[in-house]
Amino acid sequence: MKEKLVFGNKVLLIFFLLLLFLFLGINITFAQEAGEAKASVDSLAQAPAPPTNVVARDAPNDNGHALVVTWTLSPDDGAGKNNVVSYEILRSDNPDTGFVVKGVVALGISQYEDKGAKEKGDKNYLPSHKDFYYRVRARADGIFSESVVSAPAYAYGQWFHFGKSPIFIGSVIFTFFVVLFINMAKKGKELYVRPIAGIDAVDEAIGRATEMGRPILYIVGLGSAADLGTIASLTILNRVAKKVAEYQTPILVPCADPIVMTVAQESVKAGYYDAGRPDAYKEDSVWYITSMQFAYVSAVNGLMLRERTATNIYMGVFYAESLLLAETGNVAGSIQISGTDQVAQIPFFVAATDYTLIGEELYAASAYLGKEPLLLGAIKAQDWGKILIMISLVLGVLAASFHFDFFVKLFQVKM
Amino acid sequence: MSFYEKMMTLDRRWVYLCVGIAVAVPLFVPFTVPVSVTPEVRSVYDFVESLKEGDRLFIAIDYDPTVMAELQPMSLTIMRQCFAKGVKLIISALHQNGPGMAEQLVSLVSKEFDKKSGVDYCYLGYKPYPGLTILAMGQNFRIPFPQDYYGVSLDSMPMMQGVRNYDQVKAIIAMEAGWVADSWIRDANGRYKVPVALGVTGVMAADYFQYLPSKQIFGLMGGLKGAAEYESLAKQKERQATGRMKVQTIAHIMVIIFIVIGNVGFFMSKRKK
Amino acid sequence: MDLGSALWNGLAVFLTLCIFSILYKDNPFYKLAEHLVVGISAGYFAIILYYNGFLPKVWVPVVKEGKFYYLIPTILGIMMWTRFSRKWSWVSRYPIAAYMGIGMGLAIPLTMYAFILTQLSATMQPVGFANAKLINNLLVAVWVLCGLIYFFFSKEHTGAFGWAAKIGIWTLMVGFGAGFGVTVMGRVSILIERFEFLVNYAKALIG
Amino acid sequence: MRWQIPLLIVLLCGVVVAVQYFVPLEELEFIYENALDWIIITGVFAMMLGLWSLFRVSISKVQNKAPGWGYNLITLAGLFGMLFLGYRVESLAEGSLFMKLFRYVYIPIQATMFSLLAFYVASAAYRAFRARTVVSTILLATALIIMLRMIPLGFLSNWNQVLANWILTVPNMAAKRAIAMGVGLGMIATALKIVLGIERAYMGRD
Repeated sequence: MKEKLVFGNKVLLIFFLLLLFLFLGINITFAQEAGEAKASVDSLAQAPAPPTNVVARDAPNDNGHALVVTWTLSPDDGAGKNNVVSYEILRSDNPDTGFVVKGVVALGISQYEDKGAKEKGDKNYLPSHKDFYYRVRARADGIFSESVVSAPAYAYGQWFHFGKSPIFIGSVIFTFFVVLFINMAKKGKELYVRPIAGIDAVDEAIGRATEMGRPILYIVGLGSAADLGTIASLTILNRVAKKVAEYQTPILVPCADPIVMTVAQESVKAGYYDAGRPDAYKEDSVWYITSMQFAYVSAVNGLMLRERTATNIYMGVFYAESLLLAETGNVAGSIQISGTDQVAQIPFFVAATDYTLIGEELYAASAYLGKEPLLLGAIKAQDWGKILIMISLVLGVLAASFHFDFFVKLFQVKM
Repeated sequence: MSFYEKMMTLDRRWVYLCVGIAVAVPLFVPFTVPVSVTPEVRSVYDFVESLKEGDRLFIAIDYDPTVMAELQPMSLTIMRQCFAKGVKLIISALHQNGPGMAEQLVSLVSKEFDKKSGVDYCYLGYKPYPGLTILAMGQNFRIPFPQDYYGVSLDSMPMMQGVRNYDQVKAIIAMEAGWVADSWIRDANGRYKVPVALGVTGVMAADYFQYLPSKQIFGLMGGLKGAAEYESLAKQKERQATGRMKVQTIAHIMVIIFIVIGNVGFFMSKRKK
Repeated sequence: MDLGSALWNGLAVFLTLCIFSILYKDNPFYKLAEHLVVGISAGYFAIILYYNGFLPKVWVPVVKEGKFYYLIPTILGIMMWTRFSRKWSWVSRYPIAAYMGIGMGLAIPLTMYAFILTQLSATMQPVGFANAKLINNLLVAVWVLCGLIYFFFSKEHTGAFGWAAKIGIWTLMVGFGAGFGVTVMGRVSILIERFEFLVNYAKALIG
Repeated sequence: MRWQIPLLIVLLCGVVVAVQYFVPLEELEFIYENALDWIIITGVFAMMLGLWSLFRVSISKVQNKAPGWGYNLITLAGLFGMLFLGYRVESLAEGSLFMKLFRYVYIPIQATMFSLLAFYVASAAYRAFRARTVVSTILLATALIIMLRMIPLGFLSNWNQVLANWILTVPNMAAKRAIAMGVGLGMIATALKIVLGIERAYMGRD
């Protein structure tokens, strides 16, 4: 019975303390807004009251080389003598001596993360599982007021980064969607997909090249093989190569990265194989020029003008070269189809090419071209992802408007 | 082919030629292009113009040489305007790659007007943690800067006698290339109630307009254009930004003319059918 | 300007003019500059990769520091060379598989963070009709929703849904128009600098 | 051997690297640090394939006396010249012939190619910005409003400035966010398809 009461008192105490902090917090911001936070000239020379309640604990969500120090602001910070300028945080492995300044924060801030290095040789090395003590001092002009020493604390590493949990949950949910819809597609569930003009144009453009007897130019962009835009492009290349092989039209794929070139060769080869014409594949149709952006572009532009390519397809990651390529292709009179996930370059492709796959459409295109049920399943998953995003967005906006901040915070990643 | 159809299908090389001329000719032939001044630039100019001899103004040069083309003309013009009127300047440079460049600028302009360090201006230089420095200067300039850039104690300077903090300056005009601009708005204006005006790069300009209606800043100069506007108001001899802005204006007019030609051709030939 | 730098800068001026000549039409001068820069840049890139990639990541760890676990990626890297042989080229799938796997593993959480959660929480702002800021927040939220609806692939864009998708593509177009308009200035600046380079060289030659 | 093991490698590498992202433990950090090195090392060795490809395409043009084969000789000369000059570590110092070739050949060509965009922006705008449909009219109108900021229009400039800033911070922002989120979903779906071995065209066929 008695114990329960004590427990109840503790809760009450914490509650009141919280209220007090809240009140203090409001008061401080209020004072700032009202413009009362100016230091009077006389108070600057006096020592401010020291900060209190200095607590050190392990920093969460890290590899175990950082501690977090918190304290209660000096009464002269933003109130009282109102002469505190900053706080300095001192650390030592001995409670009595050897304190060294490890960081400075501005007035009004009551927390500091003492982030050490993990390498033993580093002068900022902060070992795991070793006790440290902290002091915090308030500074006013040239005068300091030091707090008492904190209780010891040590740093240790964690197994899970809780600040990243929104990323984790989001990734798990979306992975679930992808697996689920691909399995449904496997079972032969028919899926509707809306038409995309740029994708429908690919067939037509290949046909045109065949009629004209001129080659097709396929540019995978300047990304590396680890860029997802490039991967999307390489899978589209595979489908395009299959059609090209069927029509027996030559395809040219100049590359700006050796690994991309390697993978592009395999993609094209696979396309020819799928079309039943593995012998028609020429290794030199996919080649490397150079990795330097503008040298690569100058060569591709020359190629367009000299080979008079009938169709140019630009898919993948593009930077400033987008318009250089597209305008030159225009001079050469080619039909041009583009697609990129680079927001800054989409305007130029939209302006200068005949069809443009905007952002996510690039990622949908490989599934569209192949019409393979497995890949269409992934498109369905993407749509469900969007539905989830839209629901969260609507709820989040409502929550923010009615000050249910906890809901908004669910989506915020704390690195 | 009708005239209007020709308007639609001009050879692109005519477009190239016109752009080439638009950019090349202003490099050789001197002429002026009018600049229309926006109210947010005019309010900065009017404010500086309203200062009297002996008033103190704080100028922050928080950028590095990479954005000099846009921001240096603003700093230069305002400093000249102030020195000509006998306004005393306190100058900081809170970008880690900027203090050397700012020092060159300060010594150049002060020589032009024969102004003395410590008497007519005080160049504070750089301190790490811009946010903290801005807050601390609100208490006392001497906390982050006991001495100026040249190592002279602030207390020994005639112009700093009785000058503690932002209370003794009329305003802060900050030339910014990044987030330090937020710190001036939030900390210097929000906490210490000193009027702040900003000069920012062209890319940043749109994001800072929101602070004008709420009076958190009393003026804003955005990029080359803002600098050219200010130069046209200040009417000084050297106008770096105006020269470049002139080319930009003509090039933009050229692009717009071509868009108009294409559309006129498009509509008229459609009407004929 | 001494003779050496006059000649080197002269080469730079000549190549600049060669590239500008493409504006008229393809010609031998452009071809010359183009083929030269391809060779020079590929050679440059390979050498830089040797000093910044091979030496610090392969040679020094394996040979100098004896970190033998660096032999695994090294062997994988060497496996890329099986592509020189038709018979053994399938072996190169191993390093490519490792490369792709690592790339994808890095990308999944980072994309979820930077492309989705960051954008999502930035849009979760209070909305209303009381002042301009609240109205703008509302407009951003609505337009983001419409933009997302435009990207729906597995539902026909008809009826109210179709209208939302239409507003979505209009919003995207406003974004593209703005992106185009903003860029013109930067491109013109680069051209100004190029012209100034030519003019300065001419001035320096005349003296 | 030819299929199962590579697919297993993709799955294993993908899952391990992705999971490590959520585990801050120091003992697992080596995974991330090594993963990046692995990617670089693969690229280093692959460079040989790239150079071989460039060499073979160029030399075959020369051998076959294809039209313009003389230019391919220039490419080969540039390539081998740089490889030869860059062989010694001193050649990376400023002032060496290697760096001079980079500075006076590559840099001016790069800058000039980049500056061509000023011309191309104008011709693309002329050709593409026609008020044909609602969509293209919106594109055209927005681009005009933004470009008009640079032109003196008297009092109209003030109004235009306000409008342009609103466009940049409201609809433009919304468009960018919608695109980013769609792209994000597409990226993750693509990455998952690779990791799970559903998309494997990049490995070719036997």
